[in-house]
Amino acid sequence: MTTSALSLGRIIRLTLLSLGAIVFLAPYLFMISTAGKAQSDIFTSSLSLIPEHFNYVQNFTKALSRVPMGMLLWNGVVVCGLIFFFQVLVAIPCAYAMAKLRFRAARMMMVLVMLGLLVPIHATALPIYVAFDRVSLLNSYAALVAPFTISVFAIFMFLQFFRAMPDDLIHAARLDGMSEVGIVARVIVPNAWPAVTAFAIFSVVAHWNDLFWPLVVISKQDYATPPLGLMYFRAAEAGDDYGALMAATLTITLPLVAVFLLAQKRFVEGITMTGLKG
Amino acid sequence: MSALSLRGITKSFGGNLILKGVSLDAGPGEFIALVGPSGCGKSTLLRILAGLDYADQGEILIGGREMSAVAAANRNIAMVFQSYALYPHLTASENIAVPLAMRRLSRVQRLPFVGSLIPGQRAIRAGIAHDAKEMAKSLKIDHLLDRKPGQMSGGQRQRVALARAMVRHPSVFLMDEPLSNLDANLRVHARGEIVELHRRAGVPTVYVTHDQAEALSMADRVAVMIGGNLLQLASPQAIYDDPAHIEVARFVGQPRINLLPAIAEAGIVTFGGIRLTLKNMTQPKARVTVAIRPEFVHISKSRHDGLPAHIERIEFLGSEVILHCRLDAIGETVIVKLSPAEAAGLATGAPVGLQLLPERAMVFAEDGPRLGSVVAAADAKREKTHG
Amino acid sequence: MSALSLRGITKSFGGNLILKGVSLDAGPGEFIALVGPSGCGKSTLLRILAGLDYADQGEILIGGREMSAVAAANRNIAMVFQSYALYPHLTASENIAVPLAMRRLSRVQRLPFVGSLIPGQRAIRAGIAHDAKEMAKSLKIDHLLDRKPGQMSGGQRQRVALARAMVRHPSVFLMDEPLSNLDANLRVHARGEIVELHRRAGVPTVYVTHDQAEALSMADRVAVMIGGNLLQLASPQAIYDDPAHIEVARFVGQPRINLLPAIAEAGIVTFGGIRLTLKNMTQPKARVTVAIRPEFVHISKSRHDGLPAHIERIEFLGSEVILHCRLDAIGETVIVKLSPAEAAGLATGAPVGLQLLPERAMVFAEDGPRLGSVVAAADAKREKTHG
Amino acid sequence: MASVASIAMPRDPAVAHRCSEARIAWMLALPAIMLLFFFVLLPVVAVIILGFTDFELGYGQFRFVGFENYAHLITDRTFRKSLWNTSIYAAIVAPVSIFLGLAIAMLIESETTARSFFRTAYFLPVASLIVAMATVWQYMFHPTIGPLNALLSLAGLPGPNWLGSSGTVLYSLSIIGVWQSAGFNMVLFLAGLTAIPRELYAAAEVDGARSAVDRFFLVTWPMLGPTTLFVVTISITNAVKVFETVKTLTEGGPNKASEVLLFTIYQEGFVYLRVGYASAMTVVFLLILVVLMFLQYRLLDRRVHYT
Amino acid sequence: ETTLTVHYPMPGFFKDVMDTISKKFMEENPDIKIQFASPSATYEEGIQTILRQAGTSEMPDVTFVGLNRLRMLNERKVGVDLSQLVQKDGNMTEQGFSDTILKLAQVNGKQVGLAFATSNPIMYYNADLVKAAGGDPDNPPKTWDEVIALGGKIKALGNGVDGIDFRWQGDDWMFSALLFGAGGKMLNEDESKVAFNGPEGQRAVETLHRMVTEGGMPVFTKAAGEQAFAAGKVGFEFQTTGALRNTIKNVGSKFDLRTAKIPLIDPVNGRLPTGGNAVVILTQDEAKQDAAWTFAKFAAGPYGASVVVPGTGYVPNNELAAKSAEYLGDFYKQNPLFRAGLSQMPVMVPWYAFPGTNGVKVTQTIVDNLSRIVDGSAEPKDALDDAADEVQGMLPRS
Ligand SMILES: Nc1ncnc2c1ncn2[C@@H]1O[C@H](COP(=O)(O)OP(=O)(O)OP(=O)(O)O)[C@@H](O)[C@H]1O
Ligand SMILES: Nc1ncnc2c1ncn2[C@@H]1O[C@H](COP(=O)(O)OP(=O)(O)OP(=O)(O)O)[C@@H](O)[C@H]1O
Ligand SMILES: O=P(O)(O)OC[C@H](O)CO
Ligand SMILES: [Mg+2]
Ligand SMILES: [Mg+2]
Repeated sequence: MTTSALSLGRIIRLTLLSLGAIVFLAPYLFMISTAGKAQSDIFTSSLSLIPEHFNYVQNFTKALSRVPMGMLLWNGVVVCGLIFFFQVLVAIPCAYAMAKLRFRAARMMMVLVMLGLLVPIHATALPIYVAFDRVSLLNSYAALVAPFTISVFAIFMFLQFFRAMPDDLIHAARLDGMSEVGIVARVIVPNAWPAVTAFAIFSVVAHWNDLFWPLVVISKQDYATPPLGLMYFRAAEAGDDYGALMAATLTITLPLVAVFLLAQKRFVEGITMTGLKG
Repeated sequence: MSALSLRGITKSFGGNLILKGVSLDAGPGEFIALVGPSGCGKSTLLRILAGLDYADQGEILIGGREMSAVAAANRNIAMVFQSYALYPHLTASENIAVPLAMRRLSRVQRLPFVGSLIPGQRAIRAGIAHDAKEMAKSLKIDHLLDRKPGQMSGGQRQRVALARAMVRHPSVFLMDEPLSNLDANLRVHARGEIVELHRRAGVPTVYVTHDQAEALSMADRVAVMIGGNLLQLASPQAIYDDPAHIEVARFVGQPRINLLPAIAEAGIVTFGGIRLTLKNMTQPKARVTVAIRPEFVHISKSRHDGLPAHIERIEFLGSEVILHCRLDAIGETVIVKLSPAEAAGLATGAPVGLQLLPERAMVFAEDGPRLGSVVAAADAKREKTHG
Repeated sequence: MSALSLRGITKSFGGNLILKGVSLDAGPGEFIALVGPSGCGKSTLLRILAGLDYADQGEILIGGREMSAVAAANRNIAMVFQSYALYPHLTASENIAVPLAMRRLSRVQRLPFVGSLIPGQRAIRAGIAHDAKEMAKSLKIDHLLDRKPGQMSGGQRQRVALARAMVRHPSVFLMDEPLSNLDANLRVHARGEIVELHRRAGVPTVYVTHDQAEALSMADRVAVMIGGNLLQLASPQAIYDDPAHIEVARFVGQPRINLLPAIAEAGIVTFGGIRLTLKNMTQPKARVTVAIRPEFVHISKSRHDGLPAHIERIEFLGSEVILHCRLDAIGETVIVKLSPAEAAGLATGAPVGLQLLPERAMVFAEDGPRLGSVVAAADAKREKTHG
Repeated sequence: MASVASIAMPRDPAVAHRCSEARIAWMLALPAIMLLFFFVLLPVVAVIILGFTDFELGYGQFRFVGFENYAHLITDRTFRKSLWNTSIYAAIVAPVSIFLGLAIAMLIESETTARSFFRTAYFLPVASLIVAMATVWQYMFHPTIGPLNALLSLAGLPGPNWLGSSGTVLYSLSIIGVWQSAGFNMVLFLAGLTAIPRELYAAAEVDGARSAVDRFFLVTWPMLGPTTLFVVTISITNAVKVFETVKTLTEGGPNKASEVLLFTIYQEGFVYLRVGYASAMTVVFLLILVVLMFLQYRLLDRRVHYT
Repeated sequence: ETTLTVHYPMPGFFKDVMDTISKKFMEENPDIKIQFASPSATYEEGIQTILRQAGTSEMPDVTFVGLNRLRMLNERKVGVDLSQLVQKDGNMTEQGFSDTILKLAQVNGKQVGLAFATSNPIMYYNADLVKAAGGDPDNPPKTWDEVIALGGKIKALGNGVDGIDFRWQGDDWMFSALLFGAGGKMLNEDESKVAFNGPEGQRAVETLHRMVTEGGMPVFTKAAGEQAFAAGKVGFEFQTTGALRNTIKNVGSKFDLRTAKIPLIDPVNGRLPTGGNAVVILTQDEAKQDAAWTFAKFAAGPYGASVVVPGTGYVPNNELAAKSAEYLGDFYKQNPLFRAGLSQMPVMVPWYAFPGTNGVKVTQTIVDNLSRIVDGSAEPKDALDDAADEVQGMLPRS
């Protein structure tokens, strides 16, 4: 199983994977190439990936100077960080209760969770917006973060994960004198890392890139998130500054890629509960 | 007053009655071994005792105090789980230290970061680490203290689980097959450690095992549970030599006791040409079972010396040899235990004569309970021979 | 030509040499028990044999054919995994049927949905189900056929795993502790089934176990592996009575063999006041170890009858009693095995005299190998006494 | 919620324990329940109420109009069209992205080299900002100067007018949808695959599962059951919730050929400002999703094996 | 000191312009501070944002609204009626705001805003392609017939080249360019009946249809058309002059870009719709309203225009700016491409805004039906009648 030689199967596999990767990466190749082109170079009839004049410096300078990129990135980090923190803080105890404790509302919770999974923020944006206005929450980190502090996706995912955790582990913790909160903090959380990491990827990606909600609640630039910042490069009518747009996109996508590279190792490492028998 | 007592515990899982009213009392410092076939409810009973599961009926008293309103975390019970249940993210030494930290450190001192700023916790932690290390040493796992469970073999994990339970000063010890994954030598050693710890701690201990040597050698009393009932709770000697029920006789003893169908009438038991006289036996004619342990069957190379039989199979077990012999008269197999010296010269297929020591035979009613004891062989000679 | 042979297998995991050149030959129909302490590489060796893992060096021949280029699926080996490795989503009967389905159904017939449309598969499937059921019956799990592994107890799962291996007609059987989770009675029964199947199938079998009774009673030859080396491969009798290495002597035998430090010089071994004469012993003065099994130590209630000692601990094991005695002279503990009758009247702390049967004593060099055999007790009387 | 705790202490020990356990469970779940209440339940109720009004953005007051909005929905050509389009889109994107995700995950899992490169490559689309990627896809799909059609013309094939023609626009959007979500599914499947005990594959080999196909059907597929159920749920809801690509690339056009539910709702609510009517649509949309999930769980959940 | 929060749409066009204007304004009015709210991507998103924020504390003080959405604002009573402010000032004409220009941002006689950037549709063409197809780039076609004929020839050049890109998508603006150009009207005088399906309307859709069938116009999305033109793959492009600056940038030196007047179906009575946006004051605070009025006049005034025009391509909405050399006088001499829009100013009429609550939906309906014509799935007349029917149903009942 650990043959390192190039067998036929392996060649086929590698070929398939590489071709697929090229297809999946194609838009990015275009993006990288465009980020280095002058505006007049971008739309030409000839297919060329390598820019005629290297305009990377100009485009990136524009991307960084035209919008306060540092502030945008910082806002993105703060918002995603807060959202993720609260999502995990809220979802883990809830999923634990649903998976490992007997209580009658568990079924009702499950229904709520499924419902939550189905309701897109677009559908409920207006009532939430009005409510936030009433309590003067608009234009704040709170407005960006609050509606997402509850992630039914997280509850759903942790639920699946916790169900697989053996009851005996929790029993042992109880006998060792831990309270239920203690069990969550000391046993569940440390062992839920793979699930938490996987969820982190989804959560951060979704909220880093979310444009819809910031557009609704944020009108002051102090709280603009990276996609909101990208708006400066986009317009409905003729001629966007595509080179700068792509440079800006690259700038805000790179942190995500870095996060994924860091996280993927940990969470693909596997979900193994090796404190146990068979 | 008993230190631990269970009264009429019943428990069912989805309609299946698993525990059918189990009652048990243990004195302070008593060591009780709980044995029984797989799936008979041993682990379930321990879990109920620990407060991890709830009985449908019955009550549990520890030190005379009713426990039903006390949460597991507050019962101060130490338990070794059949599945180890080690914390996968902690090293062996951290695993062992957990119950100590939970008890010796205050809520605030246990907090990460913040806790380490509280004065006094450093000394306590050092004490905990020291105790954990001592415990590990006595179970020969002190070289593994920095490993996580995933990096240990099954036997090593089991010892960490044992250490985690033994490091505490609980009011009751519960152990669920704590040595099953150790090899023979290690098992004997660990057995000694447990017995020693139990003697020092002097708290009631319930010890589940499927190793009879363990049960018989370690326990003050052995409880035999079969089919959800506690069939007998008595000293090892009594369990072995004087079982109260045929199931107990059948379950305890290695190799298995010989069971032979017989007819009892007016105090005389007849089977395969043998007649035994029973004390206190008054009932009318009935089918019974005669039981005799393999070490109480003697063998002779002459098939006329005792019951005629043939050797079916010979098992060599090192210090002893097990013979499987088929009785010519009734076709039943009788197991005989010999020393290698005694077995020299015997071969499969050879005809032999079996002598059952009548004073060691036991008689059981058809539905299981013991029927008085044998007084004497009414007639140990065969009455007729076949082919 | 041997049916199965391993030549110089070595294997290391991340720098640790686990198998240090293991060679082994099994005749057609030979039953080999592989024993050794936990972690010594038994499972690894089986996995290499099955083609599930690769040796670093060495070759494997089955029926004379080199196997290194043959995939596991094509070696036609049946294996019982230590961890059962049952398919959790399949019922017991489906689990048992898998290897049959893989062989009797064509590639297309095996496909889900599509397969059931192919003519002829229905009859084949019925045949498979029938065979699976028969196998289950013989292992007493036919009432569980519709349950999934998650709904079975450990012992039941193990029997399903066993049935899955036994239902086939492989060219080699590999079994990795297939009975470890069964209670004693069931274990004896299953042992019989395995032996029976092995006799019928007549294919070489390698059987890993940590139960010595199993190894000694079932195997034609026993292989003792310790620290990655095959220390001895011999008949059960030879392994027990005539171990080639001190580790083999220490590992095999329950209770453990007694090992006593001694000095050998010019064919005379001296320890604790005893002198033994050795055959074929020429080397100069050296430290050696004298080994004697607990059943060959006799006990007398008078401490002047033999070596003076005190009883430290008495273990009751049902049909036998184990005494732990400390020799007054050298402080070593000697284990003695008695029948309950012989042990009657002995109590902890009592002074006793021990007689070691000199003709059953064995002498090992300090680094392990056996040194000739004992001819006679040069002087079995004590030379001096302490306090 | 607190009423559970206030029941007088019952005599049955099992019941007493269950109550204290339930109390703790409630406590742990309470933050989640409250947030769910405030950010999901309450807004949904508000939407349901709005669905019975003629509320319009910018106007101060509104009237209750009963089922008028719903009556109107039945005859709304746009709504029916977008219902149909959404179904088609979901019917393409969900299965294809699930299958692709699984295939990629399995290929990567069985490969030893460049794993993290491939993982990242396939995951990148998940991490991409659709506002910006829209521009890129716009170009990729360009009928005359786009690379896709350039490639096709190299092969001598006439390139379709991907986003411009009402016949192909939905498929083009589906391609983007698959591109975006296959990586997401791949990551979930990868996690599922690593959780399968290696020993089972060993057992399968010994049992004679010679080909990869045999091993897939014997071990991989059934063991991935819970993961697959999860992925299916997520994929379907996400496909039905398609919005961003439509909004940024086609605005529902040409001639409503790419009109999808969420976009229609958005258009009614935020562009035509008819919040009442949009809310009624939202209610129908949610009902459809609920029914879909219910059916799915009915059909699939009992087949899945949970270890 | 007063701080004004200013919101605007389409940062792609206006960001630099707004920055320049506000900087200059703050220099001249040190007691007023301008701070920008997050801009909206499009006019539509802009108005949504404003309507959502109407009455909340988040509502900006000043915004810029598409000219065709002023009516909607007015109906919803969002924004300040500027009429009194205009009256109070008294000398609007002197400041360059002629009546015509004021009218652009009036609804039912009410001054809802001040036109800030105004546009009209023009013809962009690729002189290289025109030459290659046998046309004279210095003498561009003046009628639709000529355009369509030349477009057909350009398409016939092959090599993936298309003849025409007419920006019919998005909203009804370019349709009204054809309709008004034929002398037609959207609704009748009292706005109770649809009038765009009269003979003028039919000629308009017929023309659009012929662009497809004879003039070599493919079905482009908005962005695709623009990209293809910038790539040199389209002969003629018809769209707002506001896109001129960006088109120049996108084209670079790839081909010889020219502009010209857009043909009118009826050269005599034909008119053109005015695109663009107006600055609207939202704040209800008196003090802020004064500051906002000052800013509005500054932005829409000669200085503002002198920044907007070169920065985008919009035509000057202030007569002072257009005429005075201090502002734009020389600019047009040096930048002939910008002259096409300027020369069409006399025929500009307001961008028609439909009455009632369905205004936006009406435009969408028209576009949907146009797309049926362009992709050939409906006869022009049928599509036009369908559009008329549907729109009629969306008009206010009373
Ligand atoms: N949660 C449960 N749901 C349903 N049945 C259960 C559950 N837990 C245990 N059982 C059943 O109860 C019976 C007793 O289980 P228990 O674990 O107590 O057995 P045991 O005596 O410990 O067996 P072993 O020696 O194999 O550990 C078994 O038949 C088991 O199938
Ligand atoms: N994949 C692996 N990576 C690293 N070390 C391994 C691996 N597999 C086995 N080992 C090590 O190799 C040694 C032999 O393992 P193996 O499973 O063969 O032991 P065993 O003799 O079967 O023990 P047991 O009786 O406990 O089953 C052990 O020390 C184990 O830690
Ligand atoms: O872009 P503008 O401001 O010229 O307005 C014109 C219309 O939006 C074109 O559809
Ligand atoms: Mg158990
Ligand atoms: Mg092993």
